[in-house]
Amino acid sequence: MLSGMKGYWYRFAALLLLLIAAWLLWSGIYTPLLLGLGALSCVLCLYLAHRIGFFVELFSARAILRLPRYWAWLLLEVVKSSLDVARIILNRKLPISPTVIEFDAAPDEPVGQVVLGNSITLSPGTVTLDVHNGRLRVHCLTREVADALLSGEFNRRAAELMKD
Amino acid sequence: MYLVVSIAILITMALALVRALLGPSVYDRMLAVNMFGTKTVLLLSVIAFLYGRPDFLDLALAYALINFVGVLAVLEFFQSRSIRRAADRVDGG
Amino acid sequence: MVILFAVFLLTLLALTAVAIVRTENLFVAVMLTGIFSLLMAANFFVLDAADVALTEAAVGAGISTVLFLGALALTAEHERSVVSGRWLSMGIVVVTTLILIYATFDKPRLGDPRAPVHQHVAPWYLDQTPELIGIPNVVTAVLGSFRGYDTLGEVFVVVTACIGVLFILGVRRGGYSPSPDGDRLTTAGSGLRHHLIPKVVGRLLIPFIVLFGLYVLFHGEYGPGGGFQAGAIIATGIILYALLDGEAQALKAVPRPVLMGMVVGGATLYGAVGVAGIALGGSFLDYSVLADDPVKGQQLGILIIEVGVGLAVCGSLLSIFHAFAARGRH
Amino acid sequence: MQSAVDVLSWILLAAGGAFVFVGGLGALRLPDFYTRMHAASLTDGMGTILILVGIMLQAGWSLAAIKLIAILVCLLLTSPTASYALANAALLSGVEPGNSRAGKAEN
Amino acid sequence: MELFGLYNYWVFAIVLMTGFYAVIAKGNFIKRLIGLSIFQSAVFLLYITMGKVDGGTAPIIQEGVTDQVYSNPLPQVLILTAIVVGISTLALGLAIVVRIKESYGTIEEHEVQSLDRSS
Amino acid sequence: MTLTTHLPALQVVVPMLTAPLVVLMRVPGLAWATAAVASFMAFIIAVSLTGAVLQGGSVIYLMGSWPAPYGIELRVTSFSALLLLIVTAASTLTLLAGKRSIDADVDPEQQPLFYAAWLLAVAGLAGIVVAGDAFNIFVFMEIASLASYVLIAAGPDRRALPSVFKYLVMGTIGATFYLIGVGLVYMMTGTLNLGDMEARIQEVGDLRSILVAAGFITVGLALKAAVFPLHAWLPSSYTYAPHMVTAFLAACSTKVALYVLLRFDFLVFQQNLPAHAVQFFIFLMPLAVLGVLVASGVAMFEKDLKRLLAYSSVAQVGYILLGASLGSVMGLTGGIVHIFNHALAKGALFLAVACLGARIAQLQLKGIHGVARHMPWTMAAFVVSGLSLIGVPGTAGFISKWYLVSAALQEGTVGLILVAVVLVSSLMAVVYIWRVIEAAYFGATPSSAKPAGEAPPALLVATWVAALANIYFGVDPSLPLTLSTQAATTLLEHLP
Repeated sequence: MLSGMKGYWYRFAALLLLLIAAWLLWSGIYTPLLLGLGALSCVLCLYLAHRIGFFVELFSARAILRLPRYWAWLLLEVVKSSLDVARIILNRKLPISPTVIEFDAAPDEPVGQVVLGNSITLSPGTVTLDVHNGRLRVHCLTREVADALLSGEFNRRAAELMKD
Repeated sequence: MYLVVSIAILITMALALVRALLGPSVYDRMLAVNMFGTKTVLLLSVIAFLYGRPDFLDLALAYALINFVGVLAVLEFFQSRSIRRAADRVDGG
Repeated sequence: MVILFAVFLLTLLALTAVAIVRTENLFVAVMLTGIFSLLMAANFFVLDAADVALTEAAVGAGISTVLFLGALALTAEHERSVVSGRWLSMGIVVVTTLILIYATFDKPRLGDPRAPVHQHVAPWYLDQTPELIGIPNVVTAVLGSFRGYDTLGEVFVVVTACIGVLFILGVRRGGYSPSPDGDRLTTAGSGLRHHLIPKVVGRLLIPFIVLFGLYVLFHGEYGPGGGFQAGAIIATGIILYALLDGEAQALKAVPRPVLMGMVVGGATLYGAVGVAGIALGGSFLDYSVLADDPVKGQQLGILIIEVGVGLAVCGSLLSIFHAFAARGRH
Repeated sequence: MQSAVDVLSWILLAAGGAFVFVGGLGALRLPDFYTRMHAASLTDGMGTILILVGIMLQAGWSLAAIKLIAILVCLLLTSPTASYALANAALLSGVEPGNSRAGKAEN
Repeated sequence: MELFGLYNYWVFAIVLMTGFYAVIAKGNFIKRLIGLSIFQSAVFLLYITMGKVDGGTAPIIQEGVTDQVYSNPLPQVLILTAIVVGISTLALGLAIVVRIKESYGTIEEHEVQSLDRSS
Repeated sequence: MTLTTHLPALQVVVPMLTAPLVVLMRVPGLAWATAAVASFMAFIIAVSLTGAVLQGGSVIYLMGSWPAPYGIELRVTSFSALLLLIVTAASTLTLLAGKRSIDADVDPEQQPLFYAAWLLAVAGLAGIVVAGDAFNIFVFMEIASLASYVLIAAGPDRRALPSVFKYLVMGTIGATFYLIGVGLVYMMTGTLNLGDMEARIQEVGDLRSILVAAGFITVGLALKAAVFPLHAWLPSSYTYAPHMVTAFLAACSTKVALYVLLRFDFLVFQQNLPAHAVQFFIFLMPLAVLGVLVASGVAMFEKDLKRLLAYSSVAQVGYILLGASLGSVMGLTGGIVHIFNHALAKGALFLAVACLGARIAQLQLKGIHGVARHMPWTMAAFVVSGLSLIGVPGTAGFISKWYLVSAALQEGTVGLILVAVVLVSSLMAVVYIWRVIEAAYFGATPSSAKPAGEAPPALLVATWVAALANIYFGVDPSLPLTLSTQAATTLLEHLP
């Protein structure tokens, strides 16, 4: 993770690029007036982001490059567990065995923990209840899901995404 | 096809509403409201295409961005309430 | 098909309304109001009112929930079930409903193109807007120019509410004295700082919410949106920050004088455009004299007033939010 | 080619509709608050992805598709966060998830 | 089908009166304000309903499309203003309720009345 | 185009745009001065508009230069000129006189906000009066209402809060009813411009919607105007508001709602509804009579000075409606001129009450025993304006009652009953005013509650200006009478 002033400007530029891209793609009208207003808006947002301390903690830009692979894997997980959960719901007997588990998050940085927590929630069958001091509390719909989660695949992938 | 999807979404909205009305706990209702919110985003996107006016996706985007704030406000509400109650308990005892 | 959508959504709407009134838990009522507003917006959208749906979205989903919760935190969550004169009220309500339904039977049916509403003034707007104002969104044209005076009034309604809330909640005198246990409750005002997930995700979203608000502001002439929606969306973005890092932090980022400046500046900007119309030889709020080409002048005028509306609304809503939040810190 | 995309998008849309519906059903059938959250995440995750991607295929390469991507990204960011907020609100007010001791000992 | 065309108005009437009932029958001040906002929302529905035209689309003129029917923009403009008025009234009302709670310790009308009578 | 052509717009814009600037002012005195100047400018504009109307008939102004049914039109008629005079004069007089009184009631830090709300109330009321568009009336009605809630909530007593909440709820219901009614009319005519509506509503075949619309608009505005039995919000709001706010609002706020009501009932709905006469005779007239009698009756037994006068206000609204319900030029003139005269009388009375309030904390009847000995000028002004309220010859109140009675006498048997009602209620007014005078002049001063002398000079001068105006317009009523007669004639123009 980059730190200090250099990292700050790095993130600053990244956000500016993102904002400009967002404006251009949303707007779709490229007259000088609107482009000017767009530039103004981006600068305003950037200034506001600066004021709210946006640039204090963001992960390194290299993680962004690894994101697509992570997402592809996550998508697969989501599809698999969605089918499982759908089957459970449609099962007349509702074969659930709710379980709460706690484990330590492998990623050290807050952002990594957030990615982990949200990925867990996103895949049906598991919901992150609490993230505190690097420990996650997760509610699982069935014991099998809980066991699968405890085997640590999620944790490993998230840590891999975040590592420098 | 859009029609089928939108009907599925509408029915899910109705189911969520039933959950919101039945409760039983406050949290169930909140969950239903949240579900309702994401379903509205989907419905708006689908209807925008159904009507052939995809430029109205702005609306769905607005909802996707804003709905979230309401839920966080609820969390904040519960957090400050539990702190307040703890304080009251100290006062009382 | 559209009708079936509408019928379905409307049935849900009526059910929700009844449920809101029946529940005795005010918190639940507020949650259901959220659903009510979502249904309302979906309905507006189905009925071709994209601008109104966006407004309902900006107001109903964010601002009004936040305001209600703020007020609930300061008052009570349950109502005590003493209903006075239930049967009398019921009687009045039923009779009025019947009168209203009686009156509907000769109303033009939904979507009837021959209805008188669609005959007189409205077609003129649709015909003349491209020619006189030259922007695609007729709603914005009517709002900003043809009925710009109403919109001026609307801005001042918001400003009045802002002044009122500041006045009413700013008063320190009265029977109530804030309890001295301030430091024990400091965490109450500090927002969701300890919740990692909302904090990180929320902070990531804030610049984009604000950018989206500005986008809505400047594209009001081309698509659904405009000053009011933009003001509400931007205010929501900053309220999000206040929820995350605490209200005091939000006030540090956007200090109170800035908010007041937005309210006053926005309202004055709108008024100044109107007065400029007089100064340049037109009448009040006549934008066509603002530029050499009347159509250009209209567009310029609408853009400026939309900015004024956005500023005033954003400032007012945030001031109102802070007034409630500050009250909670005592 | 066009028809292949069409078919694919219809399949995605239909699947999305089905998931959304099943999730709604789950929210109604499952016994308590925490389990219902799983049903909600079914509609919020899978249902949203399928439907929005389905529409995206219909929209083709246009600004609308980009807006759909923005909506999708935004929903995928916010909906787990919202679930977290709800779960945590419930935890804060002392609603304990049932069966909690089963997994606590492990790890 | 013909009667479905009036359904909007009936729902308007029902929602309107549901809100009205909350306003006149409930003693809780916040509940009254919630009722009031439902009451106002019903009116929005009335206006938007009358603006709809069959086969029409939102009144944002599409370039290059000639024979498009557009719905009526005027009611939408009015309701935009009315929504703003509604939220303003709501904010002011809530502020007053907060002050009532602070000076009386309750937000139930009958309790406020009995406190006033005893003082 | 000179500035004079823009007067109708400036009438609203001057106070409205001054309000945000007032918010920024840190020094309360400066905020007050700015508000007073803006209010005075509004008064000057109102006077010049009145002059223009008297000379050349109605003044029409097109906002944004858009032609009438498409854009928003402002229309100043003789009726609106009368109302504009009342609103701006009441505001200016109370503001000029009331600095010390407001200082006592409102925290100095909050005063800029208070004065801003005051100006917004003036702008809102003036906006309603000059508006020529049904929806525009709604918008400005909301500005005026929200601002007056704020002003009333400034009252020092905590009971102001529940009262203002009640006012807020009822006021919003009233405004929403009005909005529903306007929606229904719009639905049937396709226009929002009042003049246009008037013309097009005659072509509407089916009356059902129009009838319901008329009902909603009437009920909604009646709520705002505190017409009996929808007056429940008025007494406590007026009682617990700061004295100056009471004086200002009592002089004009309900009257503006009545003005809109009369405009709708006579101009928009009259030809369309064959039942129009029925609506007045069967519905409005009994309500007016009941209102006059019941409210005066309650006032007779009221112990709180401000509440007593507030109930009297409800009764006076009844008089105005009584005049209108007669449906003749003379009756309507009486009603309209009573709007003016009652504003004079009630304004002066509440100013006198404010004088008392400056020296006495509890404005109960038993609290003012013997006060006339210490505050002779104040009580003398109270007596003069009280006489005008009763309708003693030589005062303004007499003129309107004279018109009402003469109009009633034209109506045969019903008219005789009405005359009796007017006489009885005037006697009741004598009773309740006398109770105050008796307490103030003949009560023994309790040694503990001795007022510290006469009221502040500015307040006293303003009170006397208002009281003398009652005499002046009683002796030379030509200005209000001319305006009212013109207004009544226009309103009744189309009546078959």
